[in-house]
Amino acid sequence: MKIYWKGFEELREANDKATGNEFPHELPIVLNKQSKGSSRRDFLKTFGFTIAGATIAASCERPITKAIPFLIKPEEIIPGKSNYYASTFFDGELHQSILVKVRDGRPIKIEGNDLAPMSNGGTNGIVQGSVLELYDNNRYRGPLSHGEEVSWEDLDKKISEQMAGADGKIVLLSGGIISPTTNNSIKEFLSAYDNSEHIVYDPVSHNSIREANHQVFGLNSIPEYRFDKAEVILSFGADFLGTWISPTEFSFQYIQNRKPTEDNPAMSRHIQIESGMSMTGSNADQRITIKPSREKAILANLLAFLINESELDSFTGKLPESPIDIKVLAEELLNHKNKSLVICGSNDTESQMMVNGINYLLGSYGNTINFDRSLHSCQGVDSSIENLVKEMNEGKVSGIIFYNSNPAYDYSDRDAFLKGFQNLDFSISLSYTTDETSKLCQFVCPDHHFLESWNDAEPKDGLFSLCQPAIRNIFNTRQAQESLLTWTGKDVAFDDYLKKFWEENIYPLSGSDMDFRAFWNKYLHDGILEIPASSKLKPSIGSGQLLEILGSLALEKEGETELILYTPVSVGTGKHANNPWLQENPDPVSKVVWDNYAAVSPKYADENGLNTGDVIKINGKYEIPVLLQPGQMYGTISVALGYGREEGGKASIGTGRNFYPLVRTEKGQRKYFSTVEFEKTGKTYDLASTQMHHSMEGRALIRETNLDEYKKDPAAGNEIHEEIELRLDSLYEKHEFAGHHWGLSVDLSSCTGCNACVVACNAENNVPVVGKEQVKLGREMHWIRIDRYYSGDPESPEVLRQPVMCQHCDNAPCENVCPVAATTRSSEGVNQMIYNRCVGTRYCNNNCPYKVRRFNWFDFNKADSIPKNTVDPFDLTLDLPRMVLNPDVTVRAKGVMEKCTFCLQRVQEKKLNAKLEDRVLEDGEIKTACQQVCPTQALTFGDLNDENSDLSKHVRNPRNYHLLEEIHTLPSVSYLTKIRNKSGEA
Amino acid sequence: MYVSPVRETLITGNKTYKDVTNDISNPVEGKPGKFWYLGITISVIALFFGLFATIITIWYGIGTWGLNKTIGWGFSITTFVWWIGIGHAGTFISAILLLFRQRWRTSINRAAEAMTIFAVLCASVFPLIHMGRILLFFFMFPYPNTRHLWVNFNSPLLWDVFAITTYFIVSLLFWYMGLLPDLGSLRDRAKTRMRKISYRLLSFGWTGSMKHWQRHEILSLMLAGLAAPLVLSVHSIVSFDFATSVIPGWHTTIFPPYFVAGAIFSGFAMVQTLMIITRKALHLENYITLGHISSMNKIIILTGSIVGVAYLTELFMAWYSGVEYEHYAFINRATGPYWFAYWIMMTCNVVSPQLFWFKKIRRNPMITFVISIFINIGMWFERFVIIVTSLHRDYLPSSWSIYKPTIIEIGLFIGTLGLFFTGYFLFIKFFPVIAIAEVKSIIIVDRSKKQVKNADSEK
Amino acid sequence: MKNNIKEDKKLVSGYYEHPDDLIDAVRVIREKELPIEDIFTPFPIHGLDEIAGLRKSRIPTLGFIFGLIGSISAFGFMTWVFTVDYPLIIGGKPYFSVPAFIPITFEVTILFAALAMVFGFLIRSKLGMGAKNRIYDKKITDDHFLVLLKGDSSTLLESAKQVLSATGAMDVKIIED
Amino acid sequence: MDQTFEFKQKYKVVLAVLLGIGILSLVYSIFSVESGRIWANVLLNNIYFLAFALIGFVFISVHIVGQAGWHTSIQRIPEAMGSFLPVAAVLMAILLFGMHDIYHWTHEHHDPILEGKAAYLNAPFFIIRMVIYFGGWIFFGWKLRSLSVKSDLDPDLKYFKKSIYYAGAFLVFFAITSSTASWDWIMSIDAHWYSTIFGWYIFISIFVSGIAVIILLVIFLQSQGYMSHVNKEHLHDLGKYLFGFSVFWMYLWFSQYMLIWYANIPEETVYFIQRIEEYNFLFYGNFLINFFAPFLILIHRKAPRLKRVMVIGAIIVFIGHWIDLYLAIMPGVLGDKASIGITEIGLTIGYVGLFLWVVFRSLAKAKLVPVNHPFFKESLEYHNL
Repeated sequence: MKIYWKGFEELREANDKATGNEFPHELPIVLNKQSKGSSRRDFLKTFGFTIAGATIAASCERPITKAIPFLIKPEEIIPGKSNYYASTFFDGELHQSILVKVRDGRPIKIEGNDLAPMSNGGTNGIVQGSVLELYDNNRYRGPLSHGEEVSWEDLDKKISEQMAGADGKIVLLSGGIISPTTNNSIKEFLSAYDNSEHIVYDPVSHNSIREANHQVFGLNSIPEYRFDKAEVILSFGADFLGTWISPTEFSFQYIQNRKPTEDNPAMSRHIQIESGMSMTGSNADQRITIKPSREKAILANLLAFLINESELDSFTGKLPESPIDIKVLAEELLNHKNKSLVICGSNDTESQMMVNGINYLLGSYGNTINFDRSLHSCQGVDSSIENLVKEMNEGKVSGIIFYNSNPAYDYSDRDAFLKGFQNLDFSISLSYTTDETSKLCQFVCPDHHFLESWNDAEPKDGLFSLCQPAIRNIFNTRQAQESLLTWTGKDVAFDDYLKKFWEENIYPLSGSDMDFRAFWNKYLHDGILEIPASSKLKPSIGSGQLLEILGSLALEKEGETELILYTPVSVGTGKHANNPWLQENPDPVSKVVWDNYAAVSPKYADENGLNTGDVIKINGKYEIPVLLQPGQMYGTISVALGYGREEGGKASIGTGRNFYPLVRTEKGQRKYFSTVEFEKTGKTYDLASTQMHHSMEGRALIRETNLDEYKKDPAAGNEIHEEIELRLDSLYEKHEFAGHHWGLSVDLSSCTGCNACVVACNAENNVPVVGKEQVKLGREMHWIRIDRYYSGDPESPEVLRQPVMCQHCDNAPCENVCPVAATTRSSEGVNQMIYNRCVGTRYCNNNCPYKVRRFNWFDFNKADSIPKNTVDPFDLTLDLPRMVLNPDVTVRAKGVMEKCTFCLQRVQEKKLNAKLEDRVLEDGEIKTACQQVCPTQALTFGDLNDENSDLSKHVRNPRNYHLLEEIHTLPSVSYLTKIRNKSGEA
Repeated sequence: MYVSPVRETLITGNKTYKDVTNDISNPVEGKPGKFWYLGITISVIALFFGLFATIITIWYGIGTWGLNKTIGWGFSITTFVWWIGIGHAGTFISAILLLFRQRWRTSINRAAEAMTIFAVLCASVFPLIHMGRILLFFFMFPYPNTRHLWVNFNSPLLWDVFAITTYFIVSLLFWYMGLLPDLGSLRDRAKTRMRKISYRLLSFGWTGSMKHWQRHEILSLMLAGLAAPLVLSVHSIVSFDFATSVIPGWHTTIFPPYFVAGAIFSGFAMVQTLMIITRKALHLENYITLGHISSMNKIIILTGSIVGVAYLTELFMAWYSGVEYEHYAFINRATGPYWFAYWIMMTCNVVSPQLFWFKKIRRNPMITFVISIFINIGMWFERFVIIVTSLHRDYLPSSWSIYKPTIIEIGLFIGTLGLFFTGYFLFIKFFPVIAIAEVKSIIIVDRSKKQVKNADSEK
Repeated sequence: MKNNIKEDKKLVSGYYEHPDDLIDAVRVIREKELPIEDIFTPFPIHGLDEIAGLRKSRIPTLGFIFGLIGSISAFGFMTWVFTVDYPLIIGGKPYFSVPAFIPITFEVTILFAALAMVFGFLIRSKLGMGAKNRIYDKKITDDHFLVLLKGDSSTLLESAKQVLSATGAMDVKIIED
Repeated sequence: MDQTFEFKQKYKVVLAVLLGIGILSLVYSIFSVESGRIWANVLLNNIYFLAFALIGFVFISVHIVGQAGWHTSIQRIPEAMGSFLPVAAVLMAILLFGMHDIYHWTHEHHDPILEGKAAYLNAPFFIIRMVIYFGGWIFFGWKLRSLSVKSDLDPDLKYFKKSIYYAGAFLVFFAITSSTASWDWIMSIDAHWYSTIFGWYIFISIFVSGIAVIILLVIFLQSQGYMSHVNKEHLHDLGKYLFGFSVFWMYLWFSQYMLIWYANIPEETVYFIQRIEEYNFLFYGNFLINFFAPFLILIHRKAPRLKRVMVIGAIIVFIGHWIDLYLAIMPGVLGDKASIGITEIGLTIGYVGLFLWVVFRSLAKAKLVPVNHPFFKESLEYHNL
């Protein structure tokens, strides 16, 4: 047999020790078992996977014995070159249009789709991490019946019998669904069974917004928010940059108006009123802390003030006392009438109604908020699951099909659910991976991972996004929709079903003049179809309605200690808890990884004798370690949801604690705060954090200024830059880089600290996950980190952030000291690390003033020649998760230093492309992984030698400076000063 | 040669040449005492502990140590510098004191040189073991290879490789060349076959011919002439490991001379520690007299004060420089999380040797012994302060971190102590602890051979 | 001290027990121009080489030459590697970075000089592991100062014995090999 | 042996001429060159000749504390050198009038770095420190000298024993003040710049030149028929000092230069950049003349035993370290406008005249050797290995 090899080393190794299996037995690859006729894509997938396997084997220093060559090479596949397929990510909460990077048959990276109007090419950490979930060890390998492996046919038979014989309700309990085709298939399914119902359940509910809009405007929808059009943004506890509704979209919009230039020094003003320090709050120009129970009071006062200011009405009733002076706030908002935006994160219809009123009075509708393209996510109605559980306990439900929902974990009254579960005749889980609910279910009919699936999405009215498989299903799984259709009695492949649905429903809508085939191919290629917004909805409020809202307010009682439950930015609501990349992605504010914790304000902690690491017991039951969180409201405790999974794999089980049980339901609405009691337990617990020191110690690391100052002097805050530049004399000539001189610029004003870049870098560069214990020791391996500092009063600090990666210094202190010359300068000004040459003295890292070098303390990647010494707490070195490795990037062995390479492989790829096409490399063509992912486009990569490059323009910007420039390291990475808009601060 | 009567007698007990041979050879020829067996047993156990730690380190990786992304060197390099420093006393005694014609060195130079060899051996363990990929240590040498790669001659760590290799070789040669006549002595006194054969081989056929002596003497002088700048260079190069950097607390120009002074300081402390035990255990009080102890203590005051002045200079300059990073580095040394290390260093290295200004203390073996131990500890902490305290809080506060050693690192440290003392115990068992021939050359035996007038002394 | 003494070579030996006795005796022997085969002492006696008429050792010259070779080759090699063979940009330093080459140059200089001198000494003195030099008196390494005079002819033999006895030497005897 | 030096008329004439040259060139300078240059030269020579006085006492103290014997035969020469101390103090006091021209930190400024240093770099404290330095030095010098002279009359060992304490205390005092004084007087000229090794570097620099002056004086006295007891062995020792400390000076020079070169931090490199760019010839010349010249001249074993070689070596070192100080002072005071002309050479000649006058006068006051020193006899029988 012919041997395929990719380099001399491999060939030699293959010959040297032609032992071992290329495909170990554990990898269950079943080819062509499903008979649906083999399409061209199937063929690609099959062969692609073969090559993928070979590549994985190769990248893991395994000997190659067999590889099957292409008999006929598919035209679009060139071994060693990546293909990108447009697709869509939607996990029930978060939607994003994406491109899947498929290399030799396996998806290895997700990029944002530049055509997508919502994300504009950005993605967030969860989406970045989702590719790893494709290769989750914890996935179901095939259908199960009572825990036993069965064939699909047998299982379908059993299920059909069960359903046919159901005397009670059959409920499909799903997560959010925004796919019209899926909805159609569900509709068909429901119509096949009389007593069936579809319930949408969101673990973290935003239902009150729909409810409020419904009550106020008669529109049961979530409008489109336009942060880019707002000059003043007032957010009540909504973490819209991190987790609220559509954070990536909002981040992009938000930052559009926050990149002041000398020509246009305009910038929005962002005021955040919240209890815990959220990522969004940490970016605010002004941040006001309150107890969550006081939010309504402020809203009411604000609304009343605005009513009274307007000609509409006047409110004379009694108002609850506001904890803050709302007058200044209101005046600021009024000064920017039609250009302000008020949002609220609370799941409380009254609050949302008041917000609607405020926005209405401020003229936001039609300007910063509109209903033309309302959002389709967050459809879950809180009361429906309440009813379901009630009915389950009453025995009215025969069976539930769990589709992308996991109430056994994230439903607050878990005991009631479990009790009701006993009464079910049958239970079916469509989950593709083990979770708490699927473990309980009789039948498990595992869904494809979304990267293996056909699907579509309509995140907003008239905005469609297609989802296509980037790999043949790895395991014996079946797409959930197909399962439903099968049980409906339809034997149809979902891709055909999808195509048909589009041909019949969406193609006509689009008004396209292409024939459907061309139409389909185009939008499958693009991934995005946008149909012009249909109507111009202008909501209106009757005059008495506002007073009515105010008049019937039900105020919460202020508690001594109030608990706030929030969704963490890095891990989300818990669905992705088994993703080690996400678990090790630090919280944007606290920098804690692998845990949730009780955030307490320093002063409150002091008064209660608490310190970081002390374990407290909340409501006598829930133990959790304390973290002193500057900026936390006094008298409140914030705890993240999404942790403490009991099933779901190594990375999630036992990581943090489940606080869903503390979600409270009031008037059929789930509330994410409550008054609690807590006591010290005397126990302590070590939280793992990637940053231990939180003050900049007065050093000019992050240079910031206020907009007013900036308008006067664009170099404001950065005055010392020029002074230092003048002093940068050297004892020797600077090396000139004749061709390219790569550099990177980071706009500190734009960085929101979401850490998506960290996950993207992990995925792109095969950065190992080290686990909680190693992070505690300060050994995380991230090549890029976002430093976060606090300044000012610990009770209400300002937050500063700075992404730091290898600075690629021209005078690199690290290079000088490596005894074996394993780190040197490339001819293009990149500080390169030669892994093969590295002997691991760590001298370079000691000498690095930026401490961006990362050492392989253990054999994290199973790339070592010594057996049985791998430190891999999450089995990422098993063959399956290894499929995610980027074959362009070497996997580093134990004892080797590594660091940011400026994504050299990307630079090289684009350079080669340009060379092959015989053209000059264009500016902006090369994007580093961190740059590409960034939802706010805070990073710019380019050529310093090219005077016209965006990067060079940044470097010439008076805001530009280098980190620690006074020590003459001459970094290629530069920063633009952070600008805040504190003008008119109350 | 005239010797002033004011001077103190160097070798007491009116020794004749024969006495000298007997007294010094006896411990080698007799059976070792209980103390020796106890000592070597403990040392070998410690050595094995170190071996265990070594295997664990190589097998699992440097992760078994307490280091992290911020602190790349901890116990290992601290101990490396400590051992190298200790080694310097031997060379200082045999080279610089030879050049300065300090005759009292003859009683201690042999043991001190042996100590140098073992100390350098212990030291060289760490640059090897601290490498992440120790099996590739040969990358450190500029050998021709298929990839045409050379090493980085700009790296202080590479300078270290050269410096330590040279230092080890030259010290070994110096020590062994000095041993030849005494090994000849042992050979000629050997009774058993085993001893006869081994000492014959070891003594290289030494005859005592004047031609040998002539060359031997000039060789010693020349080697001393080379070793004197070498000893300066080695610890200077070790200091370059830190001083060439840009890390506050590391980058300071005073490091080379200050490290050298510190090295000699710590080395003499270790010599004191060893000599005070050795003279007692081997009954060599007539050879290693209170005068010797006092002389060494004087060097300890001198070098200790130099080190003290250097500490103060650094401290002052950190303030004077006006560089905030420097400011902070020094405030952090004294008041940060590792304040104890700083104050141990200050008390042990600056305060405790000042006691030697008092003649009574200077000439008291017990107190000297205690202070020498303090200095050994203090000098270890000095390196700890320089390495860990500077690294753990450098430029970017976001990366500030804390270092705690693990049992594996401590095991390596203990292992090298084991190696050192095993070596030393074997040395005192099989080699003459005092340079027999050299001592003979400084005592003056009356020609009547009956009554011995001895004298001679320092100049 | 010769290893392979010729068959018919005769030597006269006698020892003293004090260096001053020896020095006096050697002075007398030199005055009488008797050929000295060798003198053996337990420790180096300052000035004996001059009195016995030994030439100065050239070990320092050897050391100097090899030191020079060491420094030139080390500096030259580093220069060649960094400017000709494989120039690398390291930390923005010039390819030919003299200050950085100094430490290694110095160390190699010392190493070469030391090795050359030690091996020079061992080779010239015929010392080394397994060297079989004749030991004339086992007490030389203790407290005997032995003088070995040539006694190639009988007259020489006689006068040698005489002088030795006259200067107070003990155990005067003829040694044949 | 019991000789006493006689300050003959002919010496006085020569020295007066030298002094005259100095005064004339000073007068010339006042009319033709800027005041900064004159003051800088005064500072340079003040420090340089003060250094000889100090090194005289350091030399004695080190040997006393180290219980050496050989130095006693030349001990009176460094003692006499020390007698220049009070004169140097007066000269330094005069310099205070030129502070403004030399030290930029005395100017009105709004420099945050200098403001940070103001607690140390301010005129009153500067003067107080200067008074302390001179007070201490003169006190210890006077004690050491008088104990030594007293022992000539009274052979009691108590003077010897006392001198050990004074020598020790002086060394401690000197160890600190030599560093601080060099920071005050030299390093603060480049007020932003700092280097921790600087004090020790200056100390070794002046120590080598002090040894050179001792050698020159010994050989001069021998040529005049004095000090016949000083033999080749003593000269050899002095020669070894000259050789050894020249190498040591190179070591410190290299350490400082290489470390700053290596780290390449602007606030440090600025010092060398200015010197390399504006004083290129002297900068490299300094290294050659102070290291390579003595190294090559004195490396041979026999060289230190030849008086002529020693004189050449000592004179080169004397000039070399004057240049070393010149390089430390001039760029900071005068920038690129410094040169070596009548002012520099003439003033130095004048200082030589003044210095020798004081030294000779002092030398003539006591015996040329400390006859009652307990180690004096050892010194006479002294042999190098």
